[in-house]
Parts: sequence; C-alpha cells; structure tokens
Amino acid sequence: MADALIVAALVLTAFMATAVVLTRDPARQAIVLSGYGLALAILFLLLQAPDVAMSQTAVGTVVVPLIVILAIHAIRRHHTREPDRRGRE
Amino acid sequence: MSPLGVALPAAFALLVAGVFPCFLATLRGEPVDRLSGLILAGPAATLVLLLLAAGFGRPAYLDAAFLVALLSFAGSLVFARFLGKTI
Amino acid sequence: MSHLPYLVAGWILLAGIYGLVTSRNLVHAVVCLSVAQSATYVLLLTIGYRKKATAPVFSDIKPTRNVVDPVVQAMTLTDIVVGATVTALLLALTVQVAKRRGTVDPDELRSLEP
Amino acid sequence: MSRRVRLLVFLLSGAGVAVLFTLAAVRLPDFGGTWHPYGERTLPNAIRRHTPNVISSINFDQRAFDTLGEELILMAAALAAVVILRTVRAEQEDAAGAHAYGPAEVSDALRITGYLLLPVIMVTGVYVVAHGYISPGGGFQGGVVLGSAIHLIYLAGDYPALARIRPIPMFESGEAVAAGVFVLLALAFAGQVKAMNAAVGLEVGCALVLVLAKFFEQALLVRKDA
Repeated sequence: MADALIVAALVLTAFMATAVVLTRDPARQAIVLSGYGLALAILFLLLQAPDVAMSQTAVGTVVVPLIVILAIHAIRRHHTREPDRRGRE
Repeated sequence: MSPLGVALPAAFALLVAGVFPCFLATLRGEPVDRLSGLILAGPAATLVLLLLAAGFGRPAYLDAAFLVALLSFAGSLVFARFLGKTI
Repeated sequence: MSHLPYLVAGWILLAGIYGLVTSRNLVHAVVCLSVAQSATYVLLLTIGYRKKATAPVFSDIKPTRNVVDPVVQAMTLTDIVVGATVTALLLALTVQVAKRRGTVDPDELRSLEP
Repeated sequence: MSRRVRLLVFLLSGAGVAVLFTLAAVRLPDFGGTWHPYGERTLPNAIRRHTPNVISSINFDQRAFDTLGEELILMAAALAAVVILRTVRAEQEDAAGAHAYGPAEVSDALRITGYLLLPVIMVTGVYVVAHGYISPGGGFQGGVVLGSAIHLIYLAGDYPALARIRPIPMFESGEAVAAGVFVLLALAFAGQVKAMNAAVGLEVGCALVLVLAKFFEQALLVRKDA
C-alpha cells in the first residue's frame, strides 16, 4: 500500500509542477504554487520525512506566496502609477 | 483488518478522490474559483496526513498535519486579502 | 517502480527550466526557478528512502536501525530554507527592475543602460 | 536571441539533459533499497547517544559547518534584499513628502479569523522551535512559522497595526545577535542542539520579518496626492 501511495503522490507532484510552470499569469500561478507546496508536503511525509514536510509546509504555503503576491502588487502598482517614461505602455 | 490497517487505503482514496480534484480546481478559471480549490485542498491534505500518521503508527507525524491545518488556512487568507486588488 | 521516483525528479527539473526559458514575466521565471529547485528535494529524499522503514525521529518509538537515511533529510531541510531566501532575493531584484525599467518582460530588457 | 531560437536551444539541451539524467538514474541504487552508506555511518552514533531527533542533531552536529554556511547565506540574502529595496524607497521619499500606506479594506470574516489565528500560530511556532530537539520540527520550521505569524496582523487588520507591533530595529538587532550566537556555537560548541535550534529559529524568523517588511513597503507605500 505504501508503494501505491508513493506512486500516487509522485504523479500528483509531477502533475502540479507542470501545472505551475504552464500557468502564465503570475497571480494565478501563485495559487497553483501554493497547491504544489501541499503536494510536496504529502510526498515528503510519505517518504518518511516529517521534518522536511513541516519545513515545506511552512515555506510553501505562506511565505513564498506572500512574497510573490507582494512583488506582483509592487510591480503592478508601479506600472499604473507612473506611466512609462519611454511611452511603452 | 485492524482499524489502523484501513488508514493507508483510506489515505490513498482521499489523495486520489479528494486532494486531486481540489488541485484540478486550482488550475482553471478566475482567481476566485482557483482560490476555492486551494482552500478546500488544505483540509483534504490535512486529513491525508492524519491518516498517514495513523497508518504508519507514528503519532509524531501529527505535528506535520497540525502545521498543514493551520498554515494552509493562513495561506489562503493571504490570497483572500489581495483578492480583487492584485489577483 | 524501482527508478520511477528519480525520473520524476528529472521531469520536475526539466519542466522548471522549460518555464524559465519560455517565460514572458520575471515573476513567473522566478517561480519556475523555485519549481526547478524543488526537483532537488524530491531527488534527495527518494534516494534516502528505504522500504518498510520509518523516520529517524525517536520521540514516540524505540530507537531502531530500520530508518530512512537521515543525512539526506538534513540536507533537504537546508535546501528548502536556502531556496526560499533565493526566491525572495530574486523577487526583490525583479521589483527593482520593474522600478528602473518599467517592464518585467525579459525580452524587453536587452540593453544594460539604466 | 529570438524566442524561436531560444526554444530550439532549450529543446536540444533539454533532450541532452533528459538522456544523461535517465542514464544516471537507472544506474542509481534501487528506490527503497537498503544501501545507505551515509545513514549507516551516522545512525549507530546517534542511537548510542540517545538522540531523539536524529535529523536535528545531524544538522547541528555532524553538519554544523554546513548549517553555519546556510545561516550566513540566509543573512546575506536578507541583507541583500533589504539593500536592494531600500534604495528605491529613498528615491520615492525624495520625490514627494507625504506618504501613506494603502487603504485597509478587510471584510469582517477575514478580520476575525485572522485575529483568532494569530495567537494559535504564534504558540505553534514556539512549540515547533522548542520541541525540535525531541519531535519533528526545529529551528528552521519554527522560525518560518514565527516569522510568517506576525504578518497575519496585516491580513487581519491593516498595515499601521503591523508596523506598530513590528519594530524593525529590534528585528535587525535580533537577527545580528542570533547570527553571532550561531557562529559562536557552531565554531566552539557544535552539538548543543537545543541552543542552536533556538538561535536558528530566532535568525530565520528575524530574517523573514525583515525581508517581508521591505516587500510590504514596496507594495503598499503610496504617495499622498495633495
């Protein structure tokens, strides 16, 4: 049973990794990335690594999405508030 | 089959029939629709981890499940806070 | 089954690099890089896995030799934290690029003049 | 290099990597096998010394120098992020005088859940750091949890509330002290797992708060229109 679980988790992880890469809009990608972090956490616990699963949960579900969203927010705000000097937008 | 013997098959079933559809929901549609999939994926993943802890007979693994339960919710708050403004 | 997990790690690495190469947005590129890095977590942990073994944490069981490799787990722990800080640093650079150049499309960032 | 050429180069090199990686992977020992030379050399010592969490003790004893390097990478990255984002802020402040932070439009549901969750997650973070020696968990995980818990106050309230409970100079000195303590421990007293756990937890948490603070400034600092 453990083997079947590991195979399922591996397939799920590979699927989510591909999905993260293929989601082109960064804001939507952040949501998918958060799900990918959960998939990794399940895989790590199945590989008998609870410490690593906890680390991945802590980093992958809150910190990285928050940083990504804040970066998107900063970039977007900059684009709208200060129209490009070279008239590109 | 002992009660704990059911835990691993149950975890498998929940992983395939519970977590996977939630992840599918994060892959399509507007950010709001995706977010609902993510919010649901948190508890589903928590349940999978709980069943794994039971199936492996390791109460120590419950710490990981606890952390997922708390932080997946906090993580969806992050997105909810910026919903409509940035995403 | 015996080598599938390693190939999954290779797939994740290549998928991340593919996203990096075809990216039209630096934020997207940074996230793809973090995906590529997560391949190393999967590879390390699958190499350390041992069938019918348990985690090398003896808080609730008697110490036993039948555990998965603890050294690679310790390495993965280091890897994850460094990966997160690298992501943060690269996103800080991306914000700076957006400020200075008004775009985050790598194709529009050809010259080096400010 | 045009997009088409770039994709072509990637396809060629990616195929090469895929072939070489597959060749290397099939020569690896079987998945789940019993041959783990590193683990076999470490485990008997760990069991002999009655170490509850072998992973923590490897990180802070056998690999103490690696962990020291990792902590310094963490500090350098946090420092670099702060420096990179700070110059931009100075520019902004030169350009106009008054600033405010973005408006807070939080729904009641978010506000209440955020406030309820904050203490629970804080306590969890402390628990994870403190019990890292015994149960799964440790300085890294707990530090990240602690560092991100503080930001729930932003998710629940608004930015000024976060700024009040998060005095940046305190976290800067906390980070410096933790890094210094960790260098001392790693060089002189490697193996003090409990103390090193606490130092790492403090360091990771402070670094995270500092980096996130700069991102918050970038994202939310807006010029007041006169």
